[in-house]
Amino acid sequence: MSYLVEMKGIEKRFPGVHALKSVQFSLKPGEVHALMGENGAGKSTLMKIMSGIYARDGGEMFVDGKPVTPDSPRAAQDLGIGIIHQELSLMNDLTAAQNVLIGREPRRSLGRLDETALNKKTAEIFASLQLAMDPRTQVSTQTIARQQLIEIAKALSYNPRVLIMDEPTAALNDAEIAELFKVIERLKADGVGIVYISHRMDEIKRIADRVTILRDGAYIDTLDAADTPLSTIIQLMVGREVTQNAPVFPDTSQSPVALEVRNLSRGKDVRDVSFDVRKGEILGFAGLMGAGRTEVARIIFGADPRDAGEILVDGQPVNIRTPHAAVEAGIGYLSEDRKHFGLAVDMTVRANIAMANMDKFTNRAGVLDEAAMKRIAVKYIERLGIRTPSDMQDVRLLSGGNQQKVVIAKWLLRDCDVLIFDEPTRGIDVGAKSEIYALLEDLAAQGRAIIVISSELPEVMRLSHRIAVMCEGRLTGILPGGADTTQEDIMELATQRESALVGAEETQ
Amino acid sequence: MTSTTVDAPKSALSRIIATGTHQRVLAFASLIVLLIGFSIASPNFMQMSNMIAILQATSVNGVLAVAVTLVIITGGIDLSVGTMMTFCAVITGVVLTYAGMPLLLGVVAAIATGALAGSLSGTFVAKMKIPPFIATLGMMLILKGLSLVISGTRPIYFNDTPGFSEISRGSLIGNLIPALPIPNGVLILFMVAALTAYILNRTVLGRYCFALGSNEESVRLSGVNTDRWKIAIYALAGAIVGIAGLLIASRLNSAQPALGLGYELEAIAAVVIGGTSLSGGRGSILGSLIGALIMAVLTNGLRVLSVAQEWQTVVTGAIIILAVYADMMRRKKPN
Amino acid sequence: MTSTTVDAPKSALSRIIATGTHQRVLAFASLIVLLIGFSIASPNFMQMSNMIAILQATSVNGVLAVAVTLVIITGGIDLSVGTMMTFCAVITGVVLTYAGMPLLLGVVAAIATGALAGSLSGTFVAKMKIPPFIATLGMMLILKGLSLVISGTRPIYFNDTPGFSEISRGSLIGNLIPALPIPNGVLILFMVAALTAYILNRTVLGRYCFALGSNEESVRLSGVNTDRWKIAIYALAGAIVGIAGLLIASRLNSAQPALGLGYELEAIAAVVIGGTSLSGGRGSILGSLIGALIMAVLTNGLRVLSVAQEWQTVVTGAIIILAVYADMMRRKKPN
Amino acid sequence: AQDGETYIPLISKGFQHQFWQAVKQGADQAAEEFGVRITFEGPDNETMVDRQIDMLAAALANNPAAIGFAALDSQAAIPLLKQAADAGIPVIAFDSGVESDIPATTATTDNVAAASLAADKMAELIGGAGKVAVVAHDQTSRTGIDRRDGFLNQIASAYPDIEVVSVQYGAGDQLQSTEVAKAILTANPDLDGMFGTNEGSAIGVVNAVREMGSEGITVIGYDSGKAQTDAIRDGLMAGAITQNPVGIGYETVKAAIAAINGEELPAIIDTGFYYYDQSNIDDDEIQAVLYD
Ligand SMILES: Nc1ncnc2c1ncn2[C@@H]1O[C@H](COP(=O)(O)OP(=O)(O)OP(=O)(O)O)[C@@H](O)[C@H]1O
Ligand SMILES: Nc1ncnc2c1ncn2[C@@H]1O[C@H](COP(=O)(O)OP(=O)(O)OP(=O)(O)O)[C@@H](O)[C@H]1O
Ligand SMILES: [Mg+2]
Ligand SMILES: [Mg+2]
Repeated sequence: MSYLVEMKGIEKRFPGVHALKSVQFSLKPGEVHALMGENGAGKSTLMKIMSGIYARDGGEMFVDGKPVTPDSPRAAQDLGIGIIHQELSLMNDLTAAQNVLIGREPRRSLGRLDETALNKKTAEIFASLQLAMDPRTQVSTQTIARQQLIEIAKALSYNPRVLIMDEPTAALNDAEIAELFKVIERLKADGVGIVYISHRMDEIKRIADRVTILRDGAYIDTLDAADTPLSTIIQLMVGREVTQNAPVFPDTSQSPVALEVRNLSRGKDVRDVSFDVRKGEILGFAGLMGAGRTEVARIIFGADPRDAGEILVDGQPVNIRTPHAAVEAGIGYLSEDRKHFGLAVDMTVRANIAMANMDKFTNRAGVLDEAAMKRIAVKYIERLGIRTPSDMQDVRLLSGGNQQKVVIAKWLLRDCDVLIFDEPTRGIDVGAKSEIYALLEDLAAQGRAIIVISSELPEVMRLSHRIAVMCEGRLTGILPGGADTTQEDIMELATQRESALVGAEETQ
Repeated sequence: MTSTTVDAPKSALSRIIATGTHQRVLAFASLIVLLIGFSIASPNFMQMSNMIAILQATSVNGVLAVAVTLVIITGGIDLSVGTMMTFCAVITGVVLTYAGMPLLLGVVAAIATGALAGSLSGTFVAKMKIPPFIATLGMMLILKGLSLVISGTRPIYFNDTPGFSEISRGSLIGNLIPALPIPNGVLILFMVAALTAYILNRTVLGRYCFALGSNEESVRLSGVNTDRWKIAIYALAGAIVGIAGLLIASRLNSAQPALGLGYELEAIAAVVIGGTSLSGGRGSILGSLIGALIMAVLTNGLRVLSVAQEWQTVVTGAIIILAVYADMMRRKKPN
Repeated sequence: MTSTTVDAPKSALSRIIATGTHQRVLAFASLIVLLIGFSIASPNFMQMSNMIAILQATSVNGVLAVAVTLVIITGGIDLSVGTMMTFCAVITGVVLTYAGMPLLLGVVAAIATGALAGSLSGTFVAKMKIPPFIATLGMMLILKGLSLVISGTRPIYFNDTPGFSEISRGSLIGNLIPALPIPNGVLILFMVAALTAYILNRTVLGRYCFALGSNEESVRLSGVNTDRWKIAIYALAGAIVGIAGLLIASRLNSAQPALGLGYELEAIAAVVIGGTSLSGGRGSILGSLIGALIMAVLTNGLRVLSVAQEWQTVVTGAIIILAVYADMMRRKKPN
Repeated sequence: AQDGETYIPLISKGFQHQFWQAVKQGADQAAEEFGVRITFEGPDNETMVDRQIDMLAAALANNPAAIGFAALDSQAAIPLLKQAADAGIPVIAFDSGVESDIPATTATTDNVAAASLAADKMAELIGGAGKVAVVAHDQTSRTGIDRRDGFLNQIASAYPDIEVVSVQYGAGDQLQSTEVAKAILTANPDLDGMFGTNEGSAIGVVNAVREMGSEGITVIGYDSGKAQTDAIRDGLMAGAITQNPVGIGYETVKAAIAAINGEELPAIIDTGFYYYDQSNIDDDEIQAVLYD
């Protein structure tokens, strides 16, 4: 049969990295083809070649059987190839609609813009995505999850025949994911070919028709999704057996309280939130997108001001107004948005890992101990399996998942008494995920108090000793961890809307 | 950044000028505080003739600020506006005085020269990937030298083109309403500002100004020909600088070839005081206009108060910092 | 940007100066092309005495460029370096000539004044969140005015402090090696550059310069007291400006209170020609030094060739653009 | 102005330079003597023609009794001067004239004649033959042009054996003028003399000669100031032209008062210029016109 897109013998080298070694890939119309592989395996690179962003160093590409060499995103668009990038690349100062239709603004004579048509067209695209968003909202005011949805809308607006989705769900919650999958079904029915990249293994079973696996830049195999058990896929990705050791939940009810939060409030985002975490405990935070979990964490960390509330560390009230004060008080926070808040991407891996710990690496005169920094950086590169040619590589040049590992390394190194991880495993492959879980459990065992905010329910349930659930800025309940708590229990609390309780006005 | 709080119907004009930048209007506050302060301090300040003097003093810097706002919103900078203005004035002098062409051709020459020079800067930036600071610094020097070369280092007077000085000094409004002798130069400033604000907020060119300043790579990846648009934006800014050249030449009834250095800093200062960010993506023409007015009021007021010149400088510096600080605070509060 | 291609062992000095910026050394190319060009064009150019004249002409602008490099790497800008230099010189004049204190105190006064003024700018930027452009523009005006006020708009001469003019004009090297009468001012420039390069590449302060310029919010969220570090960086830059104040005062054997405006643009130009990005996060002291040298060679060479002044300006503008373009091309190729 | 007070603003071409400060000093002196209030203002540099006009406009807002004005461009300010004339405010031009009959008088130095005197002195000192260079302060300002051309024309017409090898500009900035002069010395190792057309230029030439260790260069300066008088005493500078800036300021204010009182004034008040060197620097007549 004829392929929509076919790639053969694709080669790509970066300085110090052989990113793709004679890789092949094919896409049929109306199929979802999952592209799998560990962090840094070369998935994004292959797709950037397909969509005209990188030039290939070798190999061939065919669209509808005709050889093509898309040399720009525009050329790829003309071939009907659209891409949703792993890293957000929106214009933050513009509105959602202005982003979605950039370059294709409805115009009137003399280059005048028809803003009404622009907003109307965007509203239609949003409606088809079941996305409740005013096309006139400014992008920078939106959380990354919602920004991701704007990116998706933008890619769809081109009506592509081939749509590449590079980790579209990394920032999304179950409800949005379900919505996205409906869209994917519709596109499939229209004959659109979809390349789907994700580290959420469960999704593969749900939507993929075929699976291609890459390892270390090399092509491993292409399989039928329906006939292949997940464990096989994982084994092919990682190159070995991954054993999931069953979690043990220690009893920490008698441990001293490490962090106590009382009546934290900030506008409508955070309303009267109180909870505590004990030493040695992992407290999970679940909730739908926009539930206010990130906001609670940022307030505790002093990154945002609060209207009211008290924070106690080791039973002592602390006055935290800046992240610096928080770190001094022994609190660390790993942000959900690595690109904007987690990394200085133009700096090296080594410098980023050391960033929160400079006093460890300086003498009294302020002179840096590069040798010690290198030692530590190399240690974490090994431990977390960060794929990089050296610790002096600029973080910007790492794959998305490997960048995330760098942020994790930074905070693991900081060794705070209270550590708040916001979406720590976003974009991280299965193998590395279990390594990170083990590290978190290790930290807890050493007596640290750990808060994990995650939109992946399985992750919250796998890790948490207790699970706090938020909805619309309120803490709606704290559930015990372990097998006794089901997804349904959590979802019930996560959707316990105030309006629903009161039974009054209908929300969107 | 808080967006829409008010959604009441707005007048067409205010919508044109202020789209997405309601808070910018608040920058008026510093201006009004200054006006009130000086009025109290000196009875001579708040006279019609002095108000008109302030507006006229704003006209050239205001037009330059409008031009440079466009470039700054794209995330660039333009250091050449001062000497480019002079260059346009000199070319007009050559066309009108040396070649004896009719007035209209002189006007066209100024604007065309600006557009051409601007598109050259734009080409350096867009095609040759030279940082805007360097590209426009180079242009600043090149145009400065060329002005001197072309004019023979002598001012070119417009005595043979009687209507020329009316461009800035005449008063159409004053002819209609004798009590309001606002010079044409001021009228032109406001017209240029309104038109540029319209272009910025209502046309594709304006949209790409903001888009380029916000995330150039993303605009490029969306298939927009960013180079071409950037050149167009620099050319438009240049054309506006050409108008400033006309204004200053008409006001001085001569093209002064040595003038211009230092004007770029003042224009950029007006833009930044007006709340436009030097990192691009955000800004408004109204803000730049207010910024230019703040500077003109400050300078004039301190002079009318007869403050010793060395102290004028000190006070100007301090008030600029304070005005921007007040603006910061005001914008922060609603968050 | 390609990093490591060479991994051969490097000398300690080159490692200190060039860490992470090997390509910067390539900017030497433009400089060398200029040197060769001028040598061919004029037999008088390549003489020891003229080379020393060029170095001496670089000294003040070079030190200012070093100072402003620090601030630019943090993503800021410092427009006040020129008038701050003058202000430091005036304070030294007050200490040495008016108060008759010993030489060493004058030196300390200049550096301390610079550090203080710098930390004030830093406070405006860090604590009051005023954009660096405005904060330092305000400081530029304030310091300019204060220099005039304090000096009574008169130069302050250092005739009563005989050793003072030796700071810049004397030649320690010349005393040792009579064939190489390099003035102390040049020596001081290189020492300041080497020390600052060390601080930038080997200490926490330097690390935070790059980090702040790269992504300030991520540094803040790493628990770093960014405000304090920013103030420290501006203060260090100010202290270096204080040294520039000493150099110029010593060279003119007087504190000239009216001097200073325009020096900021030249210093920033040197930095940008040297490859430091105005958007922060990247840059090197060596680059700025080369940038300052390129400008000095260019100016000197054209003067030695007796090119007419107006054409000197044109050619300077064109060559600055070309030099940076060549640099861009060279850096682009290996990708 | 307050009731009964006579207010006379002086708008000059500059403010920070020693020359203008000396003019201000003379004006202050007269103001005190005659019991009037003056202000003294000028733009940062002599290219800012429009800024000077804004200053004039602000001065007019204060209802002055008279105005002193040193025009950067002889035509640009005419509309405002007309406005002053219509309001019955007398205008006194100083330093250089205005192409108009509005000013009641002009208190000025003949810069062309002064510079040609400098040329004569230069020729005398280098023996009527050789190579000389000029470091001027400005290429476009009236004083810059007059002094440069006064010197060049005199050399060209009276001293055929003297060659002017270079004319360059240092903006009156001491440091920049130093670098300019050094470049000229480099290019012309056999130079005999240099003329610096104002204080900053002259000091620049002296600095250059000192830093290059050049010998046998005859330096002639213009204006005074401590560094220049020191250089003359030390023999680094052969001599200099000085105007009488204090006199210019004084005469401007004095003439303004006369004009207010409706007195007749001569068309030009020539405040004169002098050549001074080691031999006469301590004469009372010279000391009276020097400033430092
Ligand atoms: N521009 C670049 N310069 C240098 N190296 C690069 C560049 N882009 C990617 N790489 C390297 O190429 C390899 C493949 O990266 P790629 O982004 O394709 O991985 P990925 O499979 O998408 O991983 P992830 O799951 O983490 O997103 C990585 O080792 C990465 O560091
Ligand atoms: N769906 C939404 N509608 C409106 N505002 C939203 C929405 N999502 C996020 N926000 C904004 O973000 C604020 C809180 O989001 P926050 O990121 O703290 O929540 P979260 O629970 O961490 O969600 P996420 O899973 O997206 O990280 C909201 O109060 C609102 O300002
Ligand atoms: Mg990827
Ligand atoms: Mg969140």
